[in-house]
Amino acid sequence: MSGDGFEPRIVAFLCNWCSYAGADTAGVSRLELPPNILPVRVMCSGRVSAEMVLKALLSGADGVLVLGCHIGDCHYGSGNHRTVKRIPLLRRLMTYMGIEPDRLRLDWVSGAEAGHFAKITTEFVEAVRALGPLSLPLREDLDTG
Amino acid sequence: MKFIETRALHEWLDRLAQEMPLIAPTAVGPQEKAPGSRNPAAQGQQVFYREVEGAAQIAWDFTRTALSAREHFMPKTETLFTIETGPDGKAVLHETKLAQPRVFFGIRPCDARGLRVLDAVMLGQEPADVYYAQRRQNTTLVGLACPQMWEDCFCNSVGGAPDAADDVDILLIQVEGGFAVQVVTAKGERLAAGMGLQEVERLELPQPKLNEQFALPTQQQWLASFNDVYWQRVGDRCLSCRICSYVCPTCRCFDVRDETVVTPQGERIVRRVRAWDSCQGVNYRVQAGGANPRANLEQRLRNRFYCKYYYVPIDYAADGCVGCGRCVIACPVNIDIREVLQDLARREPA
Amino acid sequence: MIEDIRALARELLEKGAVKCVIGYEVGPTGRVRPAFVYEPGEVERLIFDGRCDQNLVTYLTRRNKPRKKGEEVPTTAVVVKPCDARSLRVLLNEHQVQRDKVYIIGVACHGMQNADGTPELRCTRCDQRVPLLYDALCGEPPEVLAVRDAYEDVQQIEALPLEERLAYWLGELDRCIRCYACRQACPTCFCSVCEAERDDSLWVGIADRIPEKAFFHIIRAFHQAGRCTECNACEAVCPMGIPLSLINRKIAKDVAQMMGGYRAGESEEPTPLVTMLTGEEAIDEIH
Amino acid sequence: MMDAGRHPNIELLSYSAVVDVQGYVGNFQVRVKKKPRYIDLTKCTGCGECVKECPVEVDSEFEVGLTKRKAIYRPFAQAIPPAFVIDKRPSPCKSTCPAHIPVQGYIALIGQGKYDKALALIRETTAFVGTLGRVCHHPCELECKRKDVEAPLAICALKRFAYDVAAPTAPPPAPVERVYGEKVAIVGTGPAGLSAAYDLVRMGYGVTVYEALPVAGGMLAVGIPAYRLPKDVLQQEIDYIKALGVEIKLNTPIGRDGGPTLEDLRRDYDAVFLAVGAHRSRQLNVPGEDLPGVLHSTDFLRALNLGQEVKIGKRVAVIGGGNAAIDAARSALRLGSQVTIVYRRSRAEMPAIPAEVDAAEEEGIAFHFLATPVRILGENGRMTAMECIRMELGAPDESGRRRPVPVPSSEFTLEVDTVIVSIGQQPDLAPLAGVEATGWGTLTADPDTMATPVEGVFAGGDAVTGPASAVWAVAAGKRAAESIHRYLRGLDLRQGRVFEWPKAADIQVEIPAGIEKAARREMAALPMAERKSTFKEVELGFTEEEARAEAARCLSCAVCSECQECVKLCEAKAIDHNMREEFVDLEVGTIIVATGFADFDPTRLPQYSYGRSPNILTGMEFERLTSAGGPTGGEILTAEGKVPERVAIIHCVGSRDVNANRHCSRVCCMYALKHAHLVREMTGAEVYEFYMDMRTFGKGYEEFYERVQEDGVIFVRGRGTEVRVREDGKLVVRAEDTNLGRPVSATVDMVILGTGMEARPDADQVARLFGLGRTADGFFAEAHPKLRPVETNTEGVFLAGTCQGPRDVPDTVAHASAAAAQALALMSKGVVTISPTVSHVLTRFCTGCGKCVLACPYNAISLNGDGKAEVNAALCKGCGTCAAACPSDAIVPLHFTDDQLVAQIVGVLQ
Repeated sequence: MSGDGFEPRIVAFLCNWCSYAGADTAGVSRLELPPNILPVRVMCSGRVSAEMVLKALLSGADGVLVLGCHIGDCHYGSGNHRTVKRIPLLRRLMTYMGIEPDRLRLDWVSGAEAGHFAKITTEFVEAVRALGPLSLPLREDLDTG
Repeated sequence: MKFIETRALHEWLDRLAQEMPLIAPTAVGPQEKAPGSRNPAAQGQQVFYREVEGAAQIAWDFTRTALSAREHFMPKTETLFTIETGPDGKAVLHETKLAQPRVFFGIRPCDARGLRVLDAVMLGQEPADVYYAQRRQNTTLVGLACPQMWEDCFCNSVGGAPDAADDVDILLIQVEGGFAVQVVTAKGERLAAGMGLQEVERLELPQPKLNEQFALPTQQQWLASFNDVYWQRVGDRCLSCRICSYVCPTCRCFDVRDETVVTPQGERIVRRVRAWDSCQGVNYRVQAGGANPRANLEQRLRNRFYCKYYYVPIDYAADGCVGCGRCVIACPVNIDIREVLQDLARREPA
Repeated sequence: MIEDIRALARELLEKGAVKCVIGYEVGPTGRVRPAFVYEPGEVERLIFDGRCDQNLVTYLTRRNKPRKKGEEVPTTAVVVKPCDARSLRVLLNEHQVQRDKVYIIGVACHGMQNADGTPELRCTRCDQRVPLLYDALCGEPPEVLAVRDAYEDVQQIEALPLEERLAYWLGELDRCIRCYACRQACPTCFCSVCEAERDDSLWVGIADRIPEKAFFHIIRAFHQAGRCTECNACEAVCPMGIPLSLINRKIAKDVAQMMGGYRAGESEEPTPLVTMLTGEEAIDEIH
Repeated sequence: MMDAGRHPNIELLSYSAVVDVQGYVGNFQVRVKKKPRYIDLTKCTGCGECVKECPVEVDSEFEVGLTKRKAIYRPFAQAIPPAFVIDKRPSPCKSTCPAHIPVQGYIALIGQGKYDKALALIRETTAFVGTLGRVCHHPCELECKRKDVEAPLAICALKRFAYDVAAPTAPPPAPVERVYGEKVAIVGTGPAGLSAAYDLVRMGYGVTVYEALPVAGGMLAVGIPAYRLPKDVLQQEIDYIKALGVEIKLNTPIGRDGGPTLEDLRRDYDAVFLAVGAHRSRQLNVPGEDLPGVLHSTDFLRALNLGQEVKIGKRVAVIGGGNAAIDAARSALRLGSQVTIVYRRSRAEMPAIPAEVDAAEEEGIAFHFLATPVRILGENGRMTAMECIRMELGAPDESGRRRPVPVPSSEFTLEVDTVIVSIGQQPDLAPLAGVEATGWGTLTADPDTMATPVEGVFAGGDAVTGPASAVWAVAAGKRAAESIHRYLRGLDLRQGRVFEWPKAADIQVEIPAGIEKAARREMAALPMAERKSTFKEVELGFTEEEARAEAARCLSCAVCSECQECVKLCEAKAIDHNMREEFVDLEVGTIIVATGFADFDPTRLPQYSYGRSPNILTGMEFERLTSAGGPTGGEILTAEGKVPERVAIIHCVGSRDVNANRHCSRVCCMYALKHAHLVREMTGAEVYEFYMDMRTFGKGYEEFYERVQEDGVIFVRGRGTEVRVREDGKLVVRAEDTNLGRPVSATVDMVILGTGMEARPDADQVARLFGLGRTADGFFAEAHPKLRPVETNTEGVFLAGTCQGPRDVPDTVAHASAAAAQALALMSKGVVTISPTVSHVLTRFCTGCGKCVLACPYNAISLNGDGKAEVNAALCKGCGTCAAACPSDAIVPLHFTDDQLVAQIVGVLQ
């Protein structure tokens, strides 16, 4: 791993039907996956609210990855259509507030795309690693008087 | 009569800031804003009581600060203690460090007077709030008298005065070339010893311009008005925000919660947090089980006035309002406490 | 114009068509504030001029809900500027106001003024001079329209380097005291319990620290996506002078750009975040 | 299959399609479109008599195009139900015809030489066969799809042929028996009035038709000159109508000259149909119009047709561009005058039938286009000339035609002594007190039902539309007759009627590849000299050869020609050509989807040369070839009819192929072995089997493989890579033998392609309809690949068979049985268990903003009476999109609540 010892912590929201299955397939296929990915399973990427992304970032995650079914393949028909409106909009707002856009990524992984899952997660971990830790004043005034 | 030249005062303050925390009025925020804005807060920099590094940072010509002195005795947020996992895997409780000696310079007489209510609530009965008590004991108040009553001030109607020395340790009154100094308490004496004060025979103290005094409603009037439709009419306009409580020097409601936070290092910490709360918020009065006796907005708004003028005087024998005028200015829909008081005072006791 | 509003208000109250007229009045210290008129005899209190910049639509949500179960909702008349009408449209779209319980006194707007008489910034980029919906229209609209909003203020922030943006917002949000005046003044923030105030501190705690404040403001803005009509009410009431509109306008700008030019309150279609099922290809954030 | 068809608890909805599915498990509402099969299933005995006279033949789908079938057919011998079906599609000609005469039917019959049947068929719709065959403006021909080959059929001329050849010998009709007591009065004996009379009398009503003129036929009689429509033709057709029992009262105007009034008719009859036509000519409104020598075309033609003496000058100008103008001009020419037509627009905008304009020009009539008279000049009360002005075309007017505008100072003078004005007609409504008129001076009537605002009074034809073509009048008469029938029987005037027919442009017709071009026949015409001087009919009609050749050009777009021959043959009276598509709404608790697979189309892999030789067959085609009921009676023969000596079988065509489908189709190895065995057994031919690897899973399969090896089949391990068609017709198959590691080839007489299974092309629509997911191979997705192979992710919807993935017959039966068992399990329990992951509303927090309602993909959320969101747990699938949309956190997907997810987020970050 990298020289400076920084290991980003990435919260990955994976939809049950495609991306979680894709992660499973990647595991079964014994693909090398970065250990930095901390998966949280949701039934649909449409479940991932802006609150959840922010909560992860403010709770110490260095990046958030949202993975869903490809457009048109949503198990629920239209759930990922909501995601694809919501997450890019949040990404822009975050960037506007001064947080690097590369700390949030939305992508699609189907249940069969083990290689794609490995590629996306590796890419994302490396991108966040390059950015360094997310430094928001999290522990400010912890012992203030 | 004691006197200090402006330059000597500045030098003393600069020295003081090296020795201990010095809190004083100072301008905060970006300068380039919207000077013409209808929102006074948006017009330019606002003055707050903040820790300063020397006299140069102090805002000398200020009317009143955006927030009262309360935030330095009862901070908006304070961590009471934390629980962390120790090296042996057991939980360790860390108590928050208690306050160091400090000087609060430039406090307005009305803000100092507001501390009476906080004292009554936090210290008036056992057990005293240790966090508040420590800050209070370790702080020497150096008051700065108002040269006049500003627009929207009404301290003289609620028993105060722009140059009242009653609640400070030292009071400074600006005069030609410097400040007249009234050392009020023993704590003030100790601080004043280092100030290098001059003794002058006679000093012409300015007479501050006062605003017209008005009569407050009587207790009977308050009692009789509780169920009046009047509160609905005032409540019509109210947005149910908390500006009035948060800018108020005598509001002291708080909430306490235990929170779990994860540090960037991935450690989990539990902390007990105390933060300001306001009776204007809809959740304030919710009881376990969900009942809310003040679910309606006008009930909450009414509570604010009764708290200041009826409950506090009876419960704590203190004046609940010091007439600083902050809520008058800050209310976005112009609910003017003076108007409410005068409306009620005009009413026939039922 | 003022006379038109007063005459209409009197007529509505006399006929019993409405129980209350919400308009503007001048308070005892000369400040303009919302006025609630219940009696025909009181209509002389009502005024309208360039100082009447509050968005009175905010008051409709609570008035359009029965105070007790089964109680009939009274009809309310409200003075509505073009910008306010967009907020009202959003409330109608989201079932917060019953159209037949509101009588809309539309005013042809000549723009609002600052305290120093200069035009309000938001009015210089507004090209609507007549409300999109009203029951009666008072006044004549001016001929000259402002140029449609180009979001120059938002672009200025966007042009800053990332770290300067962060510093800017940390500085601004630092002053926030979580008084929630922004939320309370906002016509389209109408949750009965705001998720930032939950008893269980689900998303944010009660502390007044940067993470909590950032969370609150970002999420409030995000909840306004496709709904904020840029009426500026939040910024106008902030006791700390935080430029909150800059956040909400950023969202409005992005929604318009990413979602087919959607502008909140201009159509009966609610926010595209829950209605639109197309346009994915236009969103460049997808890799 | 037979058992299923006979089972009392199984209702088969064949020839049907599901068009909508609503609801949820236990409570599905399914809407099924039953396509009209035109055969009553309860009556059809499946005897097959009907097929005998059917004139239409198309490729048989079941025999994969190896044989033909008729338009009325049984899809295959063992079909369930065993009933027949008529393949009937919309035809552009019938759709376009205002009277909807079954064009394709009489053309098919003419093509078979059944002229009397053709005439009878047309007479089912209209009595005016010979008339329309002469004067119709035939919009059908504009839409005839044959125009995409070379030219449309001469439909109108064929109709005339049917009449000319069959009518003289047809026996006169017997009067129709009265069925109903009601009597109907019809005003006007034009095509509208008599068409209504014809239909009503055949329904069994008493019909009396009033005519103001001394002759019947309306404009057909007095507006159209004899050279276009000989008097005897029209008279014979009117006599035919009269013979059915229609009473015609000539010389009896309504509301004037002592005739009965409309009120009288309403009193004396049960319904009235006004078809008074448009006989009043429009005025020019120019100075000099009152000079003698200014005539109106209606008056002129009426006088001519009634045999009255008409005086016209030597130089005649006819003003106008409609059919009446051309008729007037050509009639004037025949009276010996020199004729000029003056028309204010250009030739392209002329409303007259183009062939008529051409004929007029041939006969020597001059045209002045883009000109209009401004005044008529006279001297001593005699006409000397007409002054005209030139026009140019401006912007289009409301009729879509470009509006002519005068060119300033472009006046010119024509020396004429007679002007015949023919710029439009109006009905004369003055005598019809009590009816409503439009701004155009026509009668007000519903364009669909012909009903007027007056109770019991209907109106149609030119009187309503303004002057129009005869076929429109026929159509109006027919519509009015149906409406009057409904009115008299107390039925709804509209319910169940089709007023809008499919637009010809929307009718897709596949023109057969390799169709040979054949020129359109034109009728012979009278010699020019005779044409110019007499009123003899100009067009002479088709000869029999011409007619049959022309009829043979028909593409049979409609497949069924509606010749009604089958109806006559069916003893069970099971055939109903008027059947319409029906919608059946079903309430069901569970749904089993068993839509099957699609056979891979090998033309997508051109290396196999499929379609380039008739001896390259798909497995399915070979299967038909070996069937006793197949095209060769079960013999394995090449297209040349010979027994093949060498046959190659190629496995994995369209399967296990990155260029087609990646999946294994599972059944092809075994059917290929079966084919190899059959070929060996039945022909003794050498068989080469090209395979990748042999997949003989299943009971007895490997044993069969061994047996086929013992049969002497030559197995080549390697995918067949190419089939080349040699010039001598032999087929060369190339492959790489991976056992030998070198390329091999075989020259054979027949190639069987082991085509695989793939998802049906409409699988995406079906998936959407039933809320199914699909796997990467396109087949429907099961709920779990191992544990829930027949369930889908939509509760209550199960999969059976190859729609879920390739499988052979035993597996399909097992799968289907499993699906049935699953469905039965639900039924027997009567309650369903759903996943507990459903959303739940915390009403305290809900503001009723409705965002969750919009975001829910399942319409599971609605706002209740209190304005709060409410989740129908049976519909909710637990995706949680609602929760992400809710700003108040008022809706929580159980097991994925905000609290639980936040705990997870915080947990993973620890």
